[in-house]
Amino acid sequence: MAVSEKTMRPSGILRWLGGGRRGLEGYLYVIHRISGLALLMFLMMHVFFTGVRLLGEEAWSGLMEMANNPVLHFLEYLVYVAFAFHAVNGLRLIIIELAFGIGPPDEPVYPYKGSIHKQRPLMLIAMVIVGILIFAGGFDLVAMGH
Amino acid sequence: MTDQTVTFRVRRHQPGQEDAWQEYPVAVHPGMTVLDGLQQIKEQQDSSLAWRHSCRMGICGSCGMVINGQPGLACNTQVLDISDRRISLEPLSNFPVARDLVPDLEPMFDKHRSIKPFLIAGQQDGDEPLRQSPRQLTDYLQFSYCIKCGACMAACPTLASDADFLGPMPLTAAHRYNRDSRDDGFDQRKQSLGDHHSISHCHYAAECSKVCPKGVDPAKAIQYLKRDLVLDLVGLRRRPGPVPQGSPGTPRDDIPKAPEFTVKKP
Amino acid sequence: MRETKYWALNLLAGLLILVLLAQHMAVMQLDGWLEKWLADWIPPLSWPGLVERGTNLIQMVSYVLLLGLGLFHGFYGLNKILAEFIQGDQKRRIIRLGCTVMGILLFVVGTTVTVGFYLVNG
Amino acid sequence: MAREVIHDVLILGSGLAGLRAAVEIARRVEGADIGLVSKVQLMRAHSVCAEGGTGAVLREDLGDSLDLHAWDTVKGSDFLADQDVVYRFVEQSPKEIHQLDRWGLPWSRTEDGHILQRDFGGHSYPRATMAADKTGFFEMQTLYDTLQQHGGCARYDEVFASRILVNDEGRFLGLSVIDMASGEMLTLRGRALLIATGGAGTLYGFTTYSDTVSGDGLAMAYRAGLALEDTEFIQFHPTGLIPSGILMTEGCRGEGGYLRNNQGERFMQHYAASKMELAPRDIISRAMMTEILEGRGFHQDGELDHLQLDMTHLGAERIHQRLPLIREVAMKFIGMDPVDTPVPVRPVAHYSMGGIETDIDGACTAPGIWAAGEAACVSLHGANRLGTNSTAECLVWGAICGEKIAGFLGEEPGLPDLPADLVAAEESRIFEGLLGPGGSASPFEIRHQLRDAMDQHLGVYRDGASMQQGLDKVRELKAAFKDVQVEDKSRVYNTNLVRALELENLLDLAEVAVASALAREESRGAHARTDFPDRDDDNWLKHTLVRQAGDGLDIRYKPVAITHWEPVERKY
Repeated sequence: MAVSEKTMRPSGILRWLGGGRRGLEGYLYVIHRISGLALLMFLMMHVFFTGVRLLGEEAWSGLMEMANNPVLHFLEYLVYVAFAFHAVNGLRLIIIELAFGIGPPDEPVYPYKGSIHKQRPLMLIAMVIVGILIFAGGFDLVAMGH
Repeated sequence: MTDQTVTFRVRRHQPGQEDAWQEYPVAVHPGMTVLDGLQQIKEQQDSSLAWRHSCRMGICGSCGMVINGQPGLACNTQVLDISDRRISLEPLSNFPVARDLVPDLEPMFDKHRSIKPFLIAGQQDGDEPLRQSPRQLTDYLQFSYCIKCGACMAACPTLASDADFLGPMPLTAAHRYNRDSRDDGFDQRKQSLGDHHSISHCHYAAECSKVCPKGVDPAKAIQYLKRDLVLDLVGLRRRPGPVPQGSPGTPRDDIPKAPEFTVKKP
Repeated sequence: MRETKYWALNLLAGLLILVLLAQHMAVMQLDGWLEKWLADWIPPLSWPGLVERGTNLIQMVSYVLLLGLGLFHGFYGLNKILAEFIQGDQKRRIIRLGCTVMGILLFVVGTTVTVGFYLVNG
Repeated sequence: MAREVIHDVLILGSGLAGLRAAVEIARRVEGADIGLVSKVQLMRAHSVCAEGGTGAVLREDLGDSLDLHAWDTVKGSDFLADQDVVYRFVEQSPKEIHQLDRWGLPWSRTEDGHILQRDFGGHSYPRATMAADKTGFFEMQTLYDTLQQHGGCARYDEVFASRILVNDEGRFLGLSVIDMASGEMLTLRGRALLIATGGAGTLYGFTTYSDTVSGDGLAMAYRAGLALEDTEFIQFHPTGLIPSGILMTEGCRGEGGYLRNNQGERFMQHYAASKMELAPRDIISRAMMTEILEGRGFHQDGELDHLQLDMTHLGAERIHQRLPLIREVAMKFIGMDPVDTPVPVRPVAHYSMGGIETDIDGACTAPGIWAAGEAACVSLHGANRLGTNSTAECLVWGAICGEKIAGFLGEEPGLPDLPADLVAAEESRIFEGLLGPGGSASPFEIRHQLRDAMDQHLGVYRDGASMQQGLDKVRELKAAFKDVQVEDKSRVYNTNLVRALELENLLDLAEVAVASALAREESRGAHARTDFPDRDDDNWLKHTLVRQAGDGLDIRYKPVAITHWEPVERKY
């Protein structure tokens, strides 16, 4: 029956962060989206900035000169981090979304352990790989000065 | 048994007023559920507090609410399992609220209806018994445990940002019927399932499976649903295994006969 | 059903991007390591490095492919996320159109640059 | 003035019987305009709590037969069942099972794909047709889902009916209802009404029933002039979980579980040696109470004395597969895993054999009104119901009533006039009477006292003196209710008001039940009097009928239909 007056709880993007969502997979969902958006932003800029190479060597070198500072290197590194996460987590998601690694349908036995538990090794492996990649990139940035 | 006092912090919503938190001290003993606590508040402290409840045993799905930040059922959550000092109670998120802890679940029921949650088959009125193997049963049984409490819908991050998203509960119901060996409705359902506010918005946050009180595992159902849709797209979807061919059973010799009729028919 | 198709394509695009972009990212970001290991390493952002990659046909095609897939994958995702927040079919159609136009525009720009560079320096 | 909405037929109650009838009408009458009125949301009715199975003869090839099912039912009823009704039932029930199969019910299966059945109390063949231990839940889900494919069903979820409106000839006119979401009063008009509101189990403190089962349909029918039949027969299920009373299905014993006393003994050998734990419920409940009263129960401070339901020898796999809900409930509520610990149980109020008097088709004596399920007394269960026969009854008479109502709609086009004062009186009763100022009695307090009185005076064993005390207490509470105070005056979702209205219904039903029990001076089935310990077929082989007469009760009797078997001694 119709409710005469209704209010919604706080909703929208803030609810990505809280409101009962405390699971690791829940946060990965959020980070995946945010890193995806960040990568798209970068891609758009990237297309325009790298377009400078059509103008010849001097223009390009000038641009590189300008870009050669620690702040931009660090931002570039963040892009790399976003990519490392989005790529590996995305691979994990593709595997899961095609229903691999989450176990077959079965009769649940209380206390219930379901697909979350089944896919957790996959998730952990993925996160370890992300960690290694981020570290390798970070080491590259700091220790080797690129 | 010693009682201890736990503070129930309840988010009150009265029509036309701002939401407000209200606190009630409740004497709690071991074995007491959140539902028992609410009942005690209503009888002894504040009879205006409203929430839904019915079966007390976690099968009717009435008393879904957000308990200490997690959607769940009040009747099968023991107070002392989650806190010995204070617990907070809010109405299910991602739903409009009618009053206090009473959410308006109509949007969920409407979405559920929209995915055709019934057997679509040409054999509804036949006479001879149907067959289904235990294997075929297992294929969908888990997904039919849903009690429509709305916990998964309240936990879903996609529903939080998209009120039109079908959500875990209806999608699971769709998969349950899709995978039933007696059903032939995949082609009818796939239109709405492949639709814009549907499966493609789910990225396995798995919050729904985490909060489901009945072990339904909606996230699993949705991923299998996605697989079926993809396989269907490339023409590789298969129907659940063949119907078992029965052997005539062996009659039992330990069954008595009914006694002769003792009333003479006129 | 069209939605299912787009979504499946999106997964496929993701997979392909993973392969193509992994190579690109490795070259660009892990250059310190690569420099150590490879004797005739040319810094990726130097003009010679740019020319070497930009005039390689396979590399050029892979860039164009990566650009197309990346834009599709990215704008598909953006469209999905925006359509969650914005209510109303009319507005959602506009967003969809906007994403499509942006994607195509960027693809044209990027392809022009890549192919142009290949032709000019090749 | 209350807004008026007109439908063809109103179905009051959304449990198994109500949903089954709704589906039946929807598929028989193209474009039927059904108003489905329920004080809970659909799918929340107490039928979802039915666990063990649904009785039906499916395997005549293996030795079961309709005659045997009928005999088991008649003998189980202590010969108070109408035997023509029993035959109607056993013939129809298998069809309902197969119909539900075709609507998608996930019946448990044998390896070769047949529907799985298990043993149940009082049955000579394992004919409890099962969907694990959630049979009622799955039946509800299947009917609810099936209803979704039929249009034309207007849902009145969370709409509390407060009065059945009838004219002076007793013809049905409509329902006065309160929409809980808005607090608005509506008048629902219809040519036909099906009452399917279930039993009155929350009369008791220790009960398996959902909190919402308060016999509203029974009480309204009673106040509308219909007769309540056999209400003294209240079934106590042997195994209610301590301390809440949550049902541990008879299927636990059907799968092979034992009942033990504090000596560790399977005491049923002294009471029903051939059937042991699978004797009918009345016999086991009496045996358990005897054990407890004679000091062989388990005692724990602050808890009811109890016995043990022991499933530890069944093995984890059998319990996981066939009793998953039982295990889940035991673990969630008392932290015990029945796989390795016996669970504490005790007889618990579970079912009302009685109900609104109907004929074999479910039609009430008032034109235009039908009743089905636990709310009705079609006289299938007599003095004691066999497990599995209740869900089957809901399905069978849900379908029969649906069919009859569909026919009735075709031949009875007129909608009689509704006298305006009827609705006005109901409005003033609720909005000025209950929601108005004044009053001092707490409905919660009255309810507690009522439930205590019923636990104490109308339990497994009864006697005249105690029941007289009970009757006095109920009447005292009825008087106190006249001064009841509903503190919450809000219109929106006023659960307080609903609880008060439910209490009013319970008080009426308590009076009827206790008075009927006091009048029946014999022991039969679930009605076990210590002062009249024997069955008395000469004087009491008859149904009790109670009508409202002013402020008092009018108790009459009607004969039992004995069409196949004369009563004999009942022994297991």
